[in-house]
Amino acid sequence: MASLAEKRIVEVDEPSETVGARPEELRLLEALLFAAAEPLDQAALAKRLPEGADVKAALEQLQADYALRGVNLVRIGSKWAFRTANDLSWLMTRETTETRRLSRAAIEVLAIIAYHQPVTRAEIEDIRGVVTSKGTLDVLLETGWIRPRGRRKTPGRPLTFGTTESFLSQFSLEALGDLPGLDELKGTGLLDSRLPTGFAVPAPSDDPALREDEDPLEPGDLDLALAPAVEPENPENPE
Amino acid sequence: MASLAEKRIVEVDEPSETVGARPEELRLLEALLFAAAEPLDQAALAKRLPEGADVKAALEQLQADYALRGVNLVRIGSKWAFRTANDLSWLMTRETTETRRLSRAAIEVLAIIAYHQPVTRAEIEDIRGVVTSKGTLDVLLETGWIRPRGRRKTPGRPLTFGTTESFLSQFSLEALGDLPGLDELKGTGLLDSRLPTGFAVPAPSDDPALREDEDPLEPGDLDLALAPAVEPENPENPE
Amino acid sequence: MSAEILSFETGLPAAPPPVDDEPALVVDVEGYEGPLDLLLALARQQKVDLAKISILALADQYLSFIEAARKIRLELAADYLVMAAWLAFLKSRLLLPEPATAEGPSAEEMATALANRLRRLEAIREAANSLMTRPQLMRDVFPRGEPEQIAEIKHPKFTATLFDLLTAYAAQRQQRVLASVHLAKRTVWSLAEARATLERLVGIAEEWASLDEYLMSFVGDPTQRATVFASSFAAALELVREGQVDLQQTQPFAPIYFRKRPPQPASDVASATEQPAG
Repeated sequence: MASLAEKRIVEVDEPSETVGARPEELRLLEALLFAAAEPLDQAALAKRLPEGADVKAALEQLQADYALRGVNLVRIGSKWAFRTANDLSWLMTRETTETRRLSRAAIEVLAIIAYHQPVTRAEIEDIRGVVTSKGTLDVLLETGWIRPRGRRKTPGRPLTFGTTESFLSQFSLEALGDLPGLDELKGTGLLDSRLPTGFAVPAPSDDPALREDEDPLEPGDLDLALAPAVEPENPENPE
Repeated sequence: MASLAEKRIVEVDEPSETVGARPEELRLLEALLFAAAEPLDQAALAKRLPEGADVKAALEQLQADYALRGVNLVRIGSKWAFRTANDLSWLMTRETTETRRLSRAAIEVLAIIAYHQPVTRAEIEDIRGVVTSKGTLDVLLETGWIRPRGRRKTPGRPLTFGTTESFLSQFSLEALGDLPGLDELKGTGLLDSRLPTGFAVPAPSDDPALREDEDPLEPGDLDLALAPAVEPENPENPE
Repeated sequence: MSAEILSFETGLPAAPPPVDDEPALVVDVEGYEGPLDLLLALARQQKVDLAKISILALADQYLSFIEAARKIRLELAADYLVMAAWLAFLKSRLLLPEPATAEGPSAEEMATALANRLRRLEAIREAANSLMTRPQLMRDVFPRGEPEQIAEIKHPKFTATLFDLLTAYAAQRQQRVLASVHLAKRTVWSLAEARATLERLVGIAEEWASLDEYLMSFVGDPTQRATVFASSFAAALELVREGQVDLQQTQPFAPIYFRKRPPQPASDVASATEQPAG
């Protein structure tokens, strides 16, 4: 199938049709199957074709005729129908952009990743005090603002997450260090000034260099994290 | 179809496939035109094809490819669609849904609009020598084959009527110039609604551009003339 | 010239035409769509090209048709009567010699104009017929019976502002700190822990040493200082009571010094201040 998907621009020099040699049954089948509102079975087709026509053979011939075309003749159970070639399904889509606001949970997780990176899912949960739903991390990965950057050298070797350059550009930050620290957060009133003395806000860094307690990602990790439908973090079962 | 929803990124590989040596554009066009519920115009098709593809040439090639098949690629105004071959109408009788039977008066009015457009109701009545009942125009507007297109710059500013693209589609016309007997009509000067027969014989035109003696429709005009009859000129909106 | 016939109703008589003893003419207005249609039908009876038709003869035919209809009291729509009047006028003009200084169109011109209208109506009818015989959609030719849907793929473009981000961060960190009273307790040194630690420390402190310093170096996490101080002090007092440790503090809030109590039988009790350390 993949080979059909190749983009080829090749000159057609010889007519692929040998005109005239094509049995009329094929034209009739073509028209019937094209216009039918639902797949048709062989018996229904035979009823419409001239007496004595070999419907089975004609269908097979037609299927072969269309095998390499943008439209294929496919059998669905015992019935036949024209369908867009599988490899062109992408063509049958219209892409639109819709603006979505991140959920509160996603923003919270994002904020923790930004300040505490590199950080594992378990650590995020520890800070937030709630379990992070898979969907939340998926959405964040989809934004392209976070990325899995390594694996923590601890049992289970969980993925560590960090922010990306597009995170910086989304939030108009020149560098991650521009994220306000404790004093600035207090100054803007976002943090209560009467917080316990032990309260600290880390000085965040998105230095891509792995930390001492990080291992590099493994080959499969990125695909895993990019495929929206797949659990991005699955430390227990490395494939 | 679930498979349609999935976005495939097509790898561009070596042209290992030499079968048919058929340009990929033709497959893409085939797929798009087969799948579409409505005729598609060249611009809409070009948007879905690889950059730089010669859509016009590909369409012509495809039309030639299908010329002898049971399904033909036909041009309808500026749009393209696959249709079952003309000569197979006998085969397709069972597909026929209840077709609207127009009254003799409605057929006459439709023909007058087609050949004399843009034309006002008064001009139609002048040709037929009889008042056009409102019902007749309503029926025609309902078919979607005619549309009010402007207002004539004469006292009373009567609506002018013309045909739509679905008129062309309905009667298997590539363009208005393919109206049967148009040349003879022009030759005899009978198309000129003014008597006696003049020298400048106007050709009918469904060009949406208004003529010199036409004003644009006003906001309420379309509602007045039955909303469903009016086709949006540009169904595909650019992103 | 057509203006006078336009504004009339087309309501045609529904009465069936009674068969008259008029031999040639069957009066059946019902089948006609107005006077032009009737004229065209009559013209066809002349079996000549409409261009060469005798308008005079046609006018006669029309007028006798109308006459017959009136004789049998068939109600004719006004359109037909207006046309009859006009044809009678045209007929008289055609029969009389043209006045030398004619105003408006001549009788010949009027006749030609009528002939042209008939030709035009006939032409459009032929055109209509051939239009109707063209391959029609859903009658002769068919589109794809089962069109495939174009699936819409939505690419989300996410939005969030730095303010959202900071608010979220500050809020959850703060909430966590303020809401975790019981968790803070977990990091509190138990008395037993403090005592065990102090016993270890005391084991090496033969000379007077500052408890503060020890505790400082021991407690890395500043958030735990308070609890470490409190527990250690309590534990120290206990050790003093047991006679294992001497404590000394020169004045309130001054550093507290401690040492392993030297082995001496005398019970010169170490002075422990009543002021606990912060």
